This record gives sequence, C-alpha cells and structure tokens, in this order.
Amino acid sequence: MKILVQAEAFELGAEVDAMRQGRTDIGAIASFVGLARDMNEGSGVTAMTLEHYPGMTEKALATLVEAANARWALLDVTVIHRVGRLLPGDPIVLVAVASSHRGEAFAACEFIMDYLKTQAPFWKKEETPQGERWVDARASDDAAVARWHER
Amino acid sequence: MKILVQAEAFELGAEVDAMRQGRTDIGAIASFVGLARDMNEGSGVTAMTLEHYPGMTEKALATLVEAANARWALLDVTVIHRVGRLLPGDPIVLVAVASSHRGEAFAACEFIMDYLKTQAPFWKKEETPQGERWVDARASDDAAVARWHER
Amino acid sequence: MRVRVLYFARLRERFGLAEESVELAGTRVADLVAYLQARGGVWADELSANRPFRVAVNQDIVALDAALPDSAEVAIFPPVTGG
Amino acid sequence: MRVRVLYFARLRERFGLAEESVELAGTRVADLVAYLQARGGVWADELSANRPFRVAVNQDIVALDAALPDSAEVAIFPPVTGG
Repeated sequence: MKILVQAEAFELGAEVDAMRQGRTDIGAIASFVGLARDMNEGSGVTAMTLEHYPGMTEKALATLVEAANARWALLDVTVIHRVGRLLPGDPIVLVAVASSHRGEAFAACEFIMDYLKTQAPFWKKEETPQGERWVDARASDDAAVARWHER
Repeated sequence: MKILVQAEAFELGAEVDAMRQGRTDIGAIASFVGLARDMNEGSGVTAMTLEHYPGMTEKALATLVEAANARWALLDVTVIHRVGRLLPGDPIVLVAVASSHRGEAFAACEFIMDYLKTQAPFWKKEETPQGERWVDARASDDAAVARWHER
Repeated sequence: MRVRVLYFARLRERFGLAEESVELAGTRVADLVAYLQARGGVWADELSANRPFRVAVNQDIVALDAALPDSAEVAIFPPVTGG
Repeated sequence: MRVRVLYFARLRERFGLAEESVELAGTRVADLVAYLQARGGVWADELSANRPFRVAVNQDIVALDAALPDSAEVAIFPPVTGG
C-alpha cells in the first residue's frame, strides 16, 4: 500500500510497474488518473490550486484504502494526490488497484475515487477569466458514494 | 480510437500519455491491464499461448468500442491485446478510456473488458506441470456481461 | 454452394484441421453443422447440441438459424477466453 | 477547556484566519460552533444551520453532537472538492 500527497507530478506507468514488479500473482490492475480540465461549470479555467489539510489528508486516504481492502481481496493499492497550483492537462490524482481478478480491481478503484471525492480534505480553487473561485462540492459525487452503501 | 492486436509488450504509461498529449479537455482516464498469472483453477501455470482469429479480432474489438462510444460520452479509447506465448507476470490486455468525467470512464472501461472477455475471438492455452490445457470459458464472465443489458 | 470453414483453438486441435472448403446443399448455418456432425467421431462429439461452440459468418458471431451466403467465410470455435 | 481550531479553503479566506486557540465552556462540537456563530458577521453567516460546512475533531469528520476532548484539534471547512 502506498499513499502520497505531493506537489510533484506522478507517472502512471512507473507506479503500475512498481506494483507488479517481481510478482506473478496479479491478474488485474485497474487504475484511474484525474486531470485538470480547461473548462468547469461552463467557464474556462486557466489554472487551479489544490489546498489540503496536512495530517488529516493522509489519514483520510489510509482509512478509505483500508475500507476497500476490507471489502475486496486486493493485492496492492497506490493512491497519489497532488496539491499546489496545477494547469489544465496536469494530472491531479492517481488510484491503482491490483487484484487477482478484474471485478475486484475495478470496483475497489472506483470505490476509492468516489470516497476520496467526498471524504478526503482537499479543496480546489480555480482561476478563470472572471477571477478566482472555490469549486463547489457536487451532488453527483454524494450520489456516487451512496451507491456503495446500497450494495 | 486505437485498437491493436500484437505479439509485442505494451507500455501503459506511454499509451495513456499518448491519449492526453496536447489535450486539456480530458478530466478522467480509467485504464485496465490484465496480466498472466502463475496460477489458474488451482494449478500452477508456467506459460500461456494466446491464439486469435486474425481479421475478426480487430473487427470484434472495434464493434465493442463503438458500442461503448454510443453509450457514453468518451473522448478517446485504446485497446491493445497481445497474442502468442506469454509468461506469468506478462501483460496481456490494456484498455484505457478518456472522458470528461470519471463515471463514464470507469463504466466504459469495465464494459469494454467485460465484452472483450466474451465476444473477442481469443483463446488461451496454458502450460502446467500436468501438461497443456485450453482454458474454459467462465460463467462469471457471462454474468459480468449480462449486467450491462439490465441497465 | 461452397463455403470456407475455419477452426480455432481446441476445435482446430481436435479436428486436426485449421481450414477446409465445403460444398453444401443447404443455406443455413445449421445445415453446415449437420453436414460436419454427420462425419461422426470427434465431429459428432464436438458439434453436438449439448456442447458449447460458436459460429461466425463473415467474422460476425451468429445463431444456428442464420443464413449462409455463398462463398462465406465460416469459423467454428470454442467460447472465447481472451483478456 | 481549550481547543485549537483550524480553518480551510473558502472558510479560511472568509474568516481571514487559518488557526486560533479557543477557550470554551461546553463539551460538544455544537458548543464550539455556537460560540463562533455568536461572533456575528461572516461567522454567523457561514456557520448557520443552512450552510454546508464540515467539522473534524482530531482529524476525523464528526457530527455536531460529537464530544470535544480537551486540547482537541478541531478543523472547520467547506465540503471537500479534491480528486
């Protein structure tokens, strides 16, 4: 298990290769990369700054990775979230999940992203032609998390 | 859209970087890598050979990528499937899906994998200490595809 | 009518044949399957109604009652196991 | 009892304050929130019942009726928007 909060960029290929290095028991690696877009809520975004709550951030990410581990048979999990100022096209977050079978890997990867979106203390502030604005939380993210309670 | 059937290995990082190269409209890239395992159905596997139906393979993959494109708002899709002899730990298949939002990317990536498992003409033959054996199709793969009909 | 028939994977190995050309009286996939079953032995065994096999006509998987165009490329193979 | 209170993101900006130490009579999160609301202005506005905000005590998100241990690290922030 690897959890990092960092300003630096990450490399998806290097992270996934590190997970499978020297192993022959992994059958499936599902991964996700979230990227900064040039558009949000109908207006252009020229940059964004990610603020977080140091200390709690790592704890919150570890808690949700443990919840995924308790729910599915996972072989390894990597979560990396960037903070600081990012430009459109920059990667923000990476989640990679290794398992013996694809169903578990897909489910756990999406579960971690859905919980991260609503539980981990990160906040985005966008720079737009109209000035700076804090991004509002989305009802669709709460709905995405609620799905996991039903199952 | 990129669909390849090849003997050579692929690089997840390079494929995903190629998708996002020069773009700032992608918010989410969900990807999947399937790997050859050292164990299947309770016995050791020392190698496997993937046979396919040249011509139909590419056509079947294109058809299921088109089905995913018709169902979700996708920005790009890459599917690479290897053929020939592979060793435990070797990557077999890669599916990467780019979209504006994560829900679409995750759903389409899993949809393509589920359909690929039941519709694309590939067959695995495993080498085990007890000799060679063709892998049997799994009822769980049929069940995974059936989920997409219900929605 | 004449069709080209391809066999893959376990069926190719059991039949000892990758490809053949068949001259056929019928016009449906089921007619071709019945013709091959009539050879007996592994053909009757592997292509019986209770064995799982798939048929593609011109590279699309079809049902047994599908039409068989003249000069079609027909493939008969086990359920797929890629990915 | 004394608690350390941290503010993040939009709330930090609106309050013009990242951190403070608060001497409090009550023992619940709700007591701290009521104390801060009583300051009026942006405090009353942002911490009113119909505004969305989250409270973490010692780095776990809790409900308003949660207990507030002495010397707790309390954080008050908007709903999160990472990922």
